Amino acid sequence: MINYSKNFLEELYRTMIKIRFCEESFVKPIVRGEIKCPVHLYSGQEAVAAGVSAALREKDYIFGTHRSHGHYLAKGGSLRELVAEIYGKETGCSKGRGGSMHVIVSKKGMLGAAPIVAGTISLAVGSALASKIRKEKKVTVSFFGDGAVGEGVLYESLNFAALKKLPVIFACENNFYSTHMPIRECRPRNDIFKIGIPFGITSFKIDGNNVLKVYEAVKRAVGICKKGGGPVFIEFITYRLRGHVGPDDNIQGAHTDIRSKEEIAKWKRKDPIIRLKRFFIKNRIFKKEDLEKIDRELKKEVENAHIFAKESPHPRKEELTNYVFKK
Amino acid sequence: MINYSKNFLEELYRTMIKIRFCEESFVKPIVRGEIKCPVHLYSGQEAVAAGVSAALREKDYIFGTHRSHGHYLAKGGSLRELVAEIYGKETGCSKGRGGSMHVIVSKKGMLGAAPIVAGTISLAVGSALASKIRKEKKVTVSFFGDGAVGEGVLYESLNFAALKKLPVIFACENNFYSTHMPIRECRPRNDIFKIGIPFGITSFKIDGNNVLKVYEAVKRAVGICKKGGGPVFIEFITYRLRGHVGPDDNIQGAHTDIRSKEEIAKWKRKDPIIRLKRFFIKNRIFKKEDLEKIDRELKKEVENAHIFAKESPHPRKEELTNYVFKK
Amino acid sequence: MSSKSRELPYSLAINEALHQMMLADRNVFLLGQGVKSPWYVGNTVRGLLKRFGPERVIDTPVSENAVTGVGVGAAISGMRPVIVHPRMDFMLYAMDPIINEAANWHYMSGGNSSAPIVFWTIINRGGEQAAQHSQALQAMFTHIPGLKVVMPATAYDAKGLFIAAIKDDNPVLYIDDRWLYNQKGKVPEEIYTVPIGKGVIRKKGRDVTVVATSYMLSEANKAVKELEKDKINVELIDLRSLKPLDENLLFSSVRKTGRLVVVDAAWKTCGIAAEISARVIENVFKYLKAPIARVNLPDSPAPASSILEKEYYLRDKDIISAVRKVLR
Amino acid sequence: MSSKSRELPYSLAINEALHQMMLADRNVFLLGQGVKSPWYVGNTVRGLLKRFGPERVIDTPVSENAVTGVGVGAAISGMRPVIVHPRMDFMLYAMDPIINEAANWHYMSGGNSSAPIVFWTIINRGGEQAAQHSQALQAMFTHIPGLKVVMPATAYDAKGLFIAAIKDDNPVLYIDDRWLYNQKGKVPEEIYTVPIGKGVIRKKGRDVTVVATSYMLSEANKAVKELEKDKINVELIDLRSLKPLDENLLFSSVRKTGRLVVVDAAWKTCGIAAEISARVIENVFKYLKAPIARVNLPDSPAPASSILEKEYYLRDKDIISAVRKVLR
Ligand SMILES: Cc1ncc(C[n+]2csc(CCOP(=O)(O)OP(=O)(O)O)c2C)c(N)n1
Ligand SMILES: Cc1ncc(C[n+]2csc(CCOP(=O)(O)OP(=O)(O)O)c2C)c(N)n1
Ligand SMILES: [Mg+2]
Ligand SMILES: [Mg+2]
Repeated sequence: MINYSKNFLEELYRTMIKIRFCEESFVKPIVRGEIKCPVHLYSGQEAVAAGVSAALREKDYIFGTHRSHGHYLAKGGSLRELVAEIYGKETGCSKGRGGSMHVIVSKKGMLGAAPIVAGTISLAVGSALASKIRKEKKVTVSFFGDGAVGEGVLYESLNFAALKKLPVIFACENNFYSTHMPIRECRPRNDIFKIGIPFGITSFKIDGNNVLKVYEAVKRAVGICKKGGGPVFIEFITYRLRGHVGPDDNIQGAHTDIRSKEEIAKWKRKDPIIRLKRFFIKNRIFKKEDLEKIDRELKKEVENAHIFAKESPHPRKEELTNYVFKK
Repeated sequence: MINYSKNFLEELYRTMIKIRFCEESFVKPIVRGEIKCPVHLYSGQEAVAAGVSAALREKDYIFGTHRSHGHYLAKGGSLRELVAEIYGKETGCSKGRGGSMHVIVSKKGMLGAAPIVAGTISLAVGSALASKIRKEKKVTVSFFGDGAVGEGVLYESLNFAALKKLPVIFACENNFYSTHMPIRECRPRNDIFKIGIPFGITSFKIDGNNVLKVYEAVKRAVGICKKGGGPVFIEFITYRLRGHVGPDDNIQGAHTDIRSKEEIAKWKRKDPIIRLKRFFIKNRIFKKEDLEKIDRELKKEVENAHIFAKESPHPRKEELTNYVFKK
Repeated sequence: MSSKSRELPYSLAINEALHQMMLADRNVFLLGQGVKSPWYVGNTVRGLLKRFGPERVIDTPVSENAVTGVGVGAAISGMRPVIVHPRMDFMLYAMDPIINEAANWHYMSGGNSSAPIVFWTIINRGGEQAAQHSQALQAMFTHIPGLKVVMPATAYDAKGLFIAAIKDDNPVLYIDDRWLYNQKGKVPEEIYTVPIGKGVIRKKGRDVTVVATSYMLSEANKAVKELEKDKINVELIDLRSLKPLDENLLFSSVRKTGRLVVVDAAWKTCGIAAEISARVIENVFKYLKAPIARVNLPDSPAPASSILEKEYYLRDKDIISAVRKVLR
Repeated sequence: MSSKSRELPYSLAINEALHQMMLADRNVFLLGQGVKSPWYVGNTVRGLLKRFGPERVIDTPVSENAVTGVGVGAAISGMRPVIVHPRMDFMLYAMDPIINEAANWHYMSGGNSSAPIVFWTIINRGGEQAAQHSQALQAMFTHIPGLKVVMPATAYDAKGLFIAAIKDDNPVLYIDDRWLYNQKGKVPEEIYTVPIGKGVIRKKGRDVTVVATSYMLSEANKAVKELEKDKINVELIDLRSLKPLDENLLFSSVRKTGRLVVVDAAWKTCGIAAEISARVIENVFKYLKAPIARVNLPDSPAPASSILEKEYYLRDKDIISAVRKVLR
């Protein structure tokens, strides 16, 4: 474990804590009604985004979902532009047209996100096909949730990607819930990764709350893809610490979670950030104070992003239909 | 093997030879242009339809595809009405509105067929759900081809059926071709039945050109379904002796098959009807003359069906829009 | 009868239709995302799971295509399923079973079979949800033969049309709107139907005909009141059904007023308003005193930013200015 | 230049567009069912596989949804894919990537990304293929913002619009018709474009404007000739693009003739003809001397029986009687 560079480990930590602070920073503005847009917080799943992106190069591609702030940030998206987008501002990464569910930063390889469940999976296969045709050796990661495993287009995508041996990693974040539905009410079997097997796809599951395991698994998958052995299917076992949308599962004003307190408490103990901190301290890689300094820095960055976003202009209503067609 | 009643075996033979004669009877009228409608002949796959239906009761349901004359006849559909439908006549099973690809005989449990690939699979799951809700103990068979395994809705259907433990048999007739595409260009792996496994579905493949094996497998599957252990996925290995549509793969007037002569010859040797005849003779169940008598009888029946169809009236053009809505 | 004056919100009118029809007809069942929870579909499904159990109130995985097909297949087998799509946007995964299968089934079988199913779908827009979570696709479905389409605007119609849709022997697309859920109206307690294909005059008038459906009726009502101040006497028609369309009601109103404004909270091009306009032109052209005005969304995806949303969605003022235009 | 007088059938004009664009731009590739074989798409794909190899001419499994999405994703990544659906009916499986994703992509990203893709789809009807193998769904797609729609009627336009569609930075739905494949016309040998959004007057006239596209132009041409015998002088407009629509061409023709017949070989309700009619009413109402007539398919699924097909599909006589009607 200790053969990771300190720099590398610090970067992982920074990415995760940045995502966490960013996500948590939305809670108050949502409750206060300053943010109107539906926001699907990534808190609790940071190790997946951080570990995956650490194993990718900038030129590699990813596609996201409705819950993609973490994917966007980990791939190098600007924090300020993310926050501004969520406030619906012209300075947002999608100029306020897309909101939280359409984050994008193409120049960093984050090619987009969209909330139609499973809607971006085939797009990711398409970008893998593009890089294969161009012989660019880029790898594409398709992020999707356990809920998306219900959609047929995933299987069509698996088949096509396997048939053409495309460099795409199917990254399924199994957080056990699809909105109000626990996975056992969605699927007869839990082991999602096994759906890759009939297509001859290298498929496995790993602990998605352990960032180093995530990193190692994806590094391996990238290697397979680059050698033409793709696609790879990885199921990341993880958990969202917040509700499906917004801070909690606020059903008709009840602000209650459909999940049991015990279950949430259990997963809080597996919080990927706490685990990483513990690992750092235990192995004397970083001191508590080092980490606290990073925390302060990123807290500030997040605060500044909110200030930036709030001060940014709204889109002009005269420009409502500006981007219907590319001119 | 000899513990089947003679009656039962004769019925199997009659069904198969009726389908074969019926299918082959279309060749000339197609070539002559008397039949205009696209016709997907079932010749070569008769053992599947016959064996499946023999294991079902009249009240059980089936849904078909673009290639469903055999399914319809085996389930008890009228030969005359089938032929009339293909001639586009008012006396057809769909009153000339549906043609060859929309055969139906609801009162015999053949609930319909449609050529959108995989389009009827979820419908079949729906009728299984209906019988579960009504506690009727009916079983539904969904027929589809290897080509349909490319469509995502199949996987959604597998998941839903498995989740709700529905009494449905997924009957995949793997004839190795989907129009002009051999299966190896459609799927990275051949063993289609394995796609059922990640959903916890009892899944297996059998020789679809051996009618008794088909019958036994489906009888077992029906038993599983009736005990609430459904669904079941069965892959039937078979082959169509004719082209994809019409007598041969007539591409731009070339009347050539895209498949190699050797391959076709190999499968002609496995013709399910020849095999059944051989089995009868070898085991002294029927004599050659017995079978010839049946053949003559059914040939006559088919001829009469053509006469009936040709003499039947066309739909009246005033009734063009009669069935848009049910009144 | 006291039941005549009872008020219910639109959402509970739907809820009551479901309760009563599931009780009255064992063939009716509910299938789709969110039917076990208020999370998706508000209180329209309240108490259904508890009363009718998970065999008839079936929440589903995210598999719009198959689940819709399951409904169609059950309908073909003699059931009366109600399939819910909590957003219209999600139905784009389910076009095959709706259009290729259900809508054609009766025709393709020469009348030998049919699919009596309700596709219940919800327009759920606004709130900065952006392009994939805001669509109102009624025109795409109204284009399809063999499919009836209804869009109730009031609590009374919400219940009556739902019951009519369930009882209809054909596939019916029932479209409601989250913006209507809290609107209250008189709803009789008993089972009753509002006939599919019949519109209603919400207010008699003589200067101009305004046609609106679903949520736009509320905005049209406001517009009508505002215009009254200027002595403009609007005849307000609520079509209630888009297919079949109550042409006669429409034509006789236009014959009287000679002016027409058609409101539909969806894209303009090839939309519902185009059809109504074209039909009026074909049939009562000579009565028209002015061009027909269409009040629609711009041909643009929905934006996220609420500043842009305000510009994008229609309100009474849009109707008012259209009316003034055709009166000029 | 000799190239100016060379004739090609419509199908080979498409074929030439594909050859030339794949040669000119390494980002162009072809994906979909049947691209390796004449089985599905006639000779439109002749020689492509041999010339460009299976990496750029990719025949696919029957997976319309994912395959279309693959195209969209490749477009987002900078390629210029052409995705073929050998029948429009099959596209109902692929509505999500086309409508939710491709058509919205540029807007949702605030102009930061786009999906320059051609959805090439074929209307393949007649021949007793019945309801699921006959549909002409142009109106459903023309309703969608962010998607351009073209329907070439001649070999010249078939090539020129295909090239324009590939070069366009937006998703373009390119709809052709099997009934046109053998029609010959002059096709320049070089690469050229026909501008998307520009219609053309096929014949000048003053008594009545007839608008037709795609295959219906042929029938309209016959009708025009027949009507000439009776001294009826038709102005015949071929729109070529349905979105954007060449309004100005349309309006100025109607201003001149005062009468309009709109022909579209698809269902009437909420169809293309409704939109054209509504737009003309909105804009040049006062020039209209008679109701606008729509010539469409009846609102019915396609039948199998060829006797019924003859009644169902449109021909010159339908246009002729519509013209006579608006001239009465
Ligand atoms: C096609 C479609 N159907 C339904 C929805 C509603 N919906 C939004 S998120 C979601 C569940 C997603 O669950 P999962 O994929 O596990 O992602 P998670 O929210 O757990 O991150 C659903 C069903 C949708 N957005 N798109
Ligand atoms: C959705 C859809 N896509 C494509 C087609 C064209 N098509 C007709 S039959 C067929 C292949 C069917 O192959 P398979 O399922 O193996 O059945 P078989 O013809 O071998 O019996 C295809 C692709 C179609 N009818 N529907
Ligand atoms: Mg989940
Ligand atoms: Mg096959």
